[in-house]
Amino acid sequence: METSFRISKLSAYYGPKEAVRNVNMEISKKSVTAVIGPSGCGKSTFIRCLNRMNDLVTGFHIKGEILYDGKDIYSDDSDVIDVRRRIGMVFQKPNPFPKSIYENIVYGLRIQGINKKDILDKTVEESLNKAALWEEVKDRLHTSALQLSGGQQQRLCIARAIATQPEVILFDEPCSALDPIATAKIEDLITELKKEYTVIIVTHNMQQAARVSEHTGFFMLGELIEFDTTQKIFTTPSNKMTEDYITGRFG
Amino acid sequence: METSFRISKLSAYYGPKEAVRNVNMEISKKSVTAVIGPSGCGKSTFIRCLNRMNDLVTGFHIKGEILYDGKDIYSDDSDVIDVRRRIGMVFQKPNPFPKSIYENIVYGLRIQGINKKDILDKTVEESLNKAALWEEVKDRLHTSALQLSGGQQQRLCIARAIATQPEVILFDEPCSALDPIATAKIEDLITELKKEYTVIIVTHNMQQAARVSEHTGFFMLGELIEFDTTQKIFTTPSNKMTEDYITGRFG
Amino acid sequence: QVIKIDGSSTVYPITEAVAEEFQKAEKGKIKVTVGISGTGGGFKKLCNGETDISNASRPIKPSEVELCKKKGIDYIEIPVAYDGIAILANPKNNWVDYLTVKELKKIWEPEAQVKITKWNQIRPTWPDKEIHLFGAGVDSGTYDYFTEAIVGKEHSSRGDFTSSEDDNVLVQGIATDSLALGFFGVAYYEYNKDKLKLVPIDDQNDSNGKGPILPEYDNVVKGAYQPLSRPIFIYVNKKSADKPEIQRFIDFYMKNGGQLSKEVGYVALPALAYELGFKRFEKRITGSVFGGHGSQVGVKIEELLQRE
Amino acid sequence: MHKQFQWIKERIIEGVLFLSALFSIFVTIGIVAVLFFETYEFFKEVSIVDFLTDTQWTPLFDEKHFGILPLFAGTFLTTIIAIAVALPIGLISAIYLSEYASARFRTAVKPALEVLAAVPTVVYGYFALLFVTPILQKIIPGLSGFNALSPGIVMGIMITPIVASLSEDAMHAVPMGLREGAYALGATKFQVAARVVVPAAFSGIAASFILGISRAVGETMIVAIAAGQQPRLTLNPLVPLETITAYIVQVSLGDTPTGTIEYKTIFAAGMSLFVVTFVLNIVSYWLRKKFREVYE
Amino acid sequence: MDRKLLNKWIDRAFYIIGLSVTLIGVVILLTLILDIFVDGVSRLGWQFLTSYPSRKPEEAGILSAWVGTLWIILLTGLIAFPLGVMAGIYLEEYAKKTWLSNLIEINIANLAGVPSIIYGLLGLGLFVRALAFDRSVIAGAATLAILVLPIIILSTREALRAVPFSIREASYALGATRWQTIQSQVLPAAMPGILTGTILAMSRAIGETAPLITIGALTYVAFLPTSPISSEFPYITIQGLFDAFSVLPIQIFNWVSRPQKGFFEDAAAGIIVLLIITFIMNGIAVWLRHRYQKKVRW
Ligand SMILES: Nc1ncnc2c1ncn2[C@@H]1O[C@H](COP(=O)(O)OP(=O)(O)OP(=O)(O)O)[C@@H](O)[C@H]1O
Ligand SMILES: Nc1ncnc2c1ncn2[C@@H]1O[C@H](COP(=O)(O)OP(=O)(O)OP(=O)(O)O)[C@@H](O)[C@H]1O
Ligand SMILES: [Mg+2]
Ligand SMILES: [Mg+2]
Repeated sequence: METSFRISKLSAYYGPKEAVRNVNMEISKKSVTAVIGPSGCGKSTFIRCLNRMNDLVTGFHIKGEILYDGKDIYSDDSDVIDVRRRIGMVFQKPNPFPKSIYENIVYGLRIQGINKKDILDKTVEESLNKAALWEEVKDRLHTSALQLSGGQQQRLCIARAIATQPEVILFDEPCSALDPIATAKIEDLITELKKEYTVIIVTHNMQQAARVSEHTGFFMLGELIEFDTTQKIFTTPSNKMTEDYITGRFG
Repeated sequence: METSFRISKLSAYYGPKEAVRNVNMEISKKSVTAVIGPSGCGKSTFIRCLNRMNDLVTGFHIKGEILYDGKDIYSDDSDVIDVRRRIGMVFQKPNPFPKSIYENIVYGLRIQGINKKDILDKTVEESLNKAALWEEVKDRLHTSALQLSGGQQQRLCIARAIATQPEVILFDEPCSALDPIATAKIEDLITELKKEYTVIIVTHNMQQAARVSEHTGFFMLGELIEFDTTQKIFTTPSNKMTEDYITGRFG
Repeated sequence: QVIKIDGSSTVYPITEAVAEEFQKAEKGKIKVTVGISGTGGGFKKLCNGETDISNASRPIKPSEVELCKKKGIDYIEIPVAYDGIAILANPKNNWVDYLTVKELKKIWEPEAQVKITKWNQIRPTWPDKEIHLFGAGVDSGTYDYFTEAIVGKEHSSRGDFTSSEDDNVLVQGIATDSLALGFFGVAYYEYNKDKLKLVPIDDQNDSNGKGPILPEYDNVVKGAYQPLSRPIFIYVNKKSADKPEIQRFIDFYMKNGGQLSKEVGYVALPALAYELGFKRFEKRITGSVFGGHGSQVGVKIEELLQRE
Repeated sequence: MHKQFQWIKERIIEGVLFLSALFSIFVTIGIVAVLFFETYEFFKEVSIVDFLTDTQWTPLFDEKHFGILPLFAGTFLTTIIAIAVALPIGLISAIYLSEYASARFRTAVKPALEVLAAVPTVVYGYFALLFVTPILQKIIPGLSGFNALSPGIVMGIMITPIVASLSEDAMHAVPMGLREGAYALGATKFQVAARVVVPAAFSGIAASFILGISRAVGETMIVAIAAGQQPRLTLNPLVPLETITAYIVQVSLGDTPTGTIEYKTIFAAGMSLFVVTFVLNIVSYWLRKKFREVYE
Repeated sequence: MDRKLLNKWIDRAFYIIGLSVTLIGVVILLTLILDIFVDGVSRLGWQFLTSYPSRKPEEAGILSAWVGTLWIILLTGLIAFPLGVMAGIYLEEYAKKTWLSNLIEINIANLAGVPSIIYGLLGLGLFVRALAFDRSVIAGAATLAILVLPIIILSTREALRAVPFSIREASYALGATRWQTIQSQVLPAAMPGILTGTILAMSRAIGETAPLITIGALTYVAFLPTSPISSEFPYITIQGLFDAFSVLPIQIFNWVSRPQKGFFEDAAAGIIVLLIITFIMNGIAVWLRHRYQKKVRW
């Protein structure tokens, strides 16, 4: 399998505080990689390094190297806009724009200069369908996205990320605000997506990790404790800490 | 068992939009009642009626009656401040105040005029312990609560709600931002709490409902489809829709 | 074609009136603007070549003569009216019948500060009550002239009186205070007769009228209301004077200025003075008849103009 | 190619934005340059020690003193009175509008308050002199017809809408979730406002205060009309006094010959005012930085 | 129990205090306006709006003054609004913490506190004299523009700061550039706040007297600036920018300091017109704010 990300000796800092420490990892293309671990262990920090989202946090900096498609995304000649366009993201808290549902979805296209109404309309319907939201909102595409419930908002954000057809999609606990039905749909969608896209998903739900991913990384206190195929991690983890966590024995 | 809430013919509206329709329900004291249902079904709306939290939304109004301890909490001589003091709440999105961790916890006491340092200190430690957060933050009680991770923030909000020792605690998907370890702790805590408090919990996690609650109500499209003991709901639901939802068959 | 005028707020009403009528007469072909930036500010602009004409409530002073010389600007001085300074009390004041110049000096000189605070200190027959003083703003031509005429030295006066550049504010002050005594331009008295009591002044010099005299039209023109009436001026930039529109404007000003200044509450100069003024302009006689030293007290304007 | 273009466009936009921000520096340089030249001339003739320590300001009198202190005292006093009126009223109104009032009431009242800020200050000056002073004279016997109290109060009324409107904006921006958190603990509206919303909106409120104060310091026409024009080293609000700004208009409108020392005083006074506001603003800037609480 | 009652009592009391304090502001406004209205209403009329100033109070009008005010305010807005918003955006969204951006920031906070009369001195020295704009519309507008600039910058920054960071994150994650994020998400969300600040700033500019007195705005002007639209080719002219002007506050200031009673009425009528212009401006702003706001409450 081809490699998408090759991460070596990655450490990440908020000012002096080390949030991720010396992570080495290789992420395959067109597969789902899950990142699990207890709260505060640096999962979000790690995944946000992958599309340079943390560039926006003042005082944040990394050490080490992240190669995407063989190119260092943190090198000087790498274009952060381009990185983010190719590596989409869905966040932990839903963050719809204070605009209509329709405008939320097409925003990614508009900023690429795509304004043809038929393309936009098509994209909106497709993306919302994939995000299992179409039926619920199709009559009110032009009302404010802020009036949706939490779960609806998050699905909207997923639809929005899909709409621009990135190469990689990063999910940071995308389902933490969703009910099981919507969650199942999203999980199906992720399985669908990996045919074309590389997917990396942070989740606190181990069942979810087990269900959707091929590879799983287990983080604790900023360190990558174990990284292997999901099957191995969930059946015969080589690290004691991983096992304890998986079986719900520590904490 | 004594009755805490007696809800009759409750309908709730956002302006003209009906979000909850004709709910009848009786909630027992010192037990855990779970509210489940798909996204957007009105769970949050329902639970926010119980402590008149929705009074803050302009255009919101209810029909029907909610008796708490035999008194109509929406009657003219009922005191909304008092209602909220006796019926605490933890929200879906963590909402710590932009103050120190310590000040977040003691806020509820301070507004009651309690300012003695030893009482406050004691409360802070106890509440944080119960919320499984003490170990992580005890060295930085006076740093801003906004620097905590999402999960830590939510646990802080739980600690904050406990600190004022209400009679009822409403949880609106309190664990949706938490990892399994913290979730387990909170579930333990809820089991602990019901010895003294009445607990109502909205959750999208059916396992959670099954684990912690004595009674479960299943909502769909604003209606209470079925309300019974948790055991009955999860083993022999009388309604087809409940069964389908529980077994993950529809959606 | 715009004629730019600026300067004293005291002269402003007259020039405004002239400008208004002039533009009507010219059917709007020549535009006139009039600003208020004070006599000092006006001279600064004139000497910078920013304006054609400057309104001045006092003759030009040495530092301004210097400034104009530096910038190579010559100017023609033309008096346009008299401004009388009125001495006023509250109508409830029933003891003040008149004041002599000596008494005024006693009240206003710097030495009086803190010392002269009661009416009976001025004349023993007057009540043993406080005296509350009001005066034109210390940066106004009125104040300049008042101190020169009464105390004998410009800007030399006590400091503990209430002053304002806005005479309406003073009207208000005196009208509501029964112990008040103040001075300001006579035009403001004209329009507030019901609220104020005008005090006649005796300069104890019988050659220009015997006994206490009021600042009435005849008295001022005759030079009997002494020493509290002063001429006010316009200064024309000599370079501008060659423009036809300026010539027409000055011509108009000299023909109608007397009538218009009466209308807006000032005292017109004798007709001869306007003729002489216009001649000065025609002949382009530059410089000040006051020799560039500022105010002089008790001068007859025709006499000055004829010196040339 | 498109990317290249986009990159260049971004840089150009950033450059233009940067220049706009830099423009403010040019404004300051302009102010300092304009003031400095004449001030320099002024201090060639007047010793800076006299300027700062002499207790009399009489440049327009025959016997000249150039002590700026009386003008400072006047400015200080009127400002204190104004902010004593405006800060409480402005903040209370803001809290009321943001936390208590119905949306309809707010949308009706806010623009009305904003109009208060638009009434020309000349009008306020006469309002102080002809309306407020007589009323105050009935309450406080011995109050002089010109005094610091009346214009101070009216100035306070004038800056209240600034404080109220900007503070209200800042409070309005506080996330609803924070309020809910507090209400759920049984807080009253007042407690939510005072202990959660106000601290969370602190930086915005502080900004509105600073704007209000600096407006009071710089306000000219009200004090020029209603405070009298007697420079006096006093903190008694009942007697006439003069502020720095009032002095500057007095001379700008007056008959003082240009180029003289009297004329230069306005630049020296202006420069002092500039320096004082500069120092004040830097202090408040750091204060604001220190207290600012960031929320998301 | 006591405490609960006390809290409730405080809350009630505050409701009443808050309402009355807010209403006091409105009542003062009404008193002031009513008083002015009574004085000036008799002079209001077509003749008043279409006449030039005159020595006779009953013939005087404010044509040149209100047209001048309109010119000045439009031009001030045109200069200050884009400049202020751009500077605000730079400082809030772009500037890194360098000594220069710190300096700019402190400097702007400081400029907001510089008394208006000092801007007058600057306008006189820079626009009127150095740039030789003379006392033209453009000199007045430029002076007022730099006067209101810091206020617009500050309120722009406050408004931008109130936009949640998660909105920016969402946009960046879709591959938006910084400018795209600002232009299409942050700025629209912040617009209500920016507009409020700008309106307050412009309201201030419209009533400002002292700096215009200092730059020497004219009192008697019996003509209008050249209209920007002309009947001859090229149909648009900026000649008007360089014409002399007067504005309402100056005209009012002049009238109130005249001795004749009639001018007091003219002044009152002038104030009414000034207030009406402000009302219209605020009305437009409220409408704009409303259009943008669409219930944005995070
Ligand atoms: N902006 C920030 N500044 C400083 N510290 C931060 C910041 N964001 C996160 N941290 C800290 O970095 C550590 C890792 O945080 P991170 O958000 O990556 O955890 P997480 O694994 O995503 O947790 P959760 O499951 O609760 O979302 C935590 O201790 C957190 O407090
Ligand atoms: N403030 C509001 N104004 C108008 N409609 C609202 C408002 N809040 C919620 N709704 C609507 O009311 C319905 C019920 O929403 P509610 O938030 O109670 O659902 P929920 O069951 O809590 O969903 P979730 O599991 O996603 O949180 C939804 O259709 C939602 O769009
Ligand atoms: Mg996280
Ligand atoms: Mg919900």
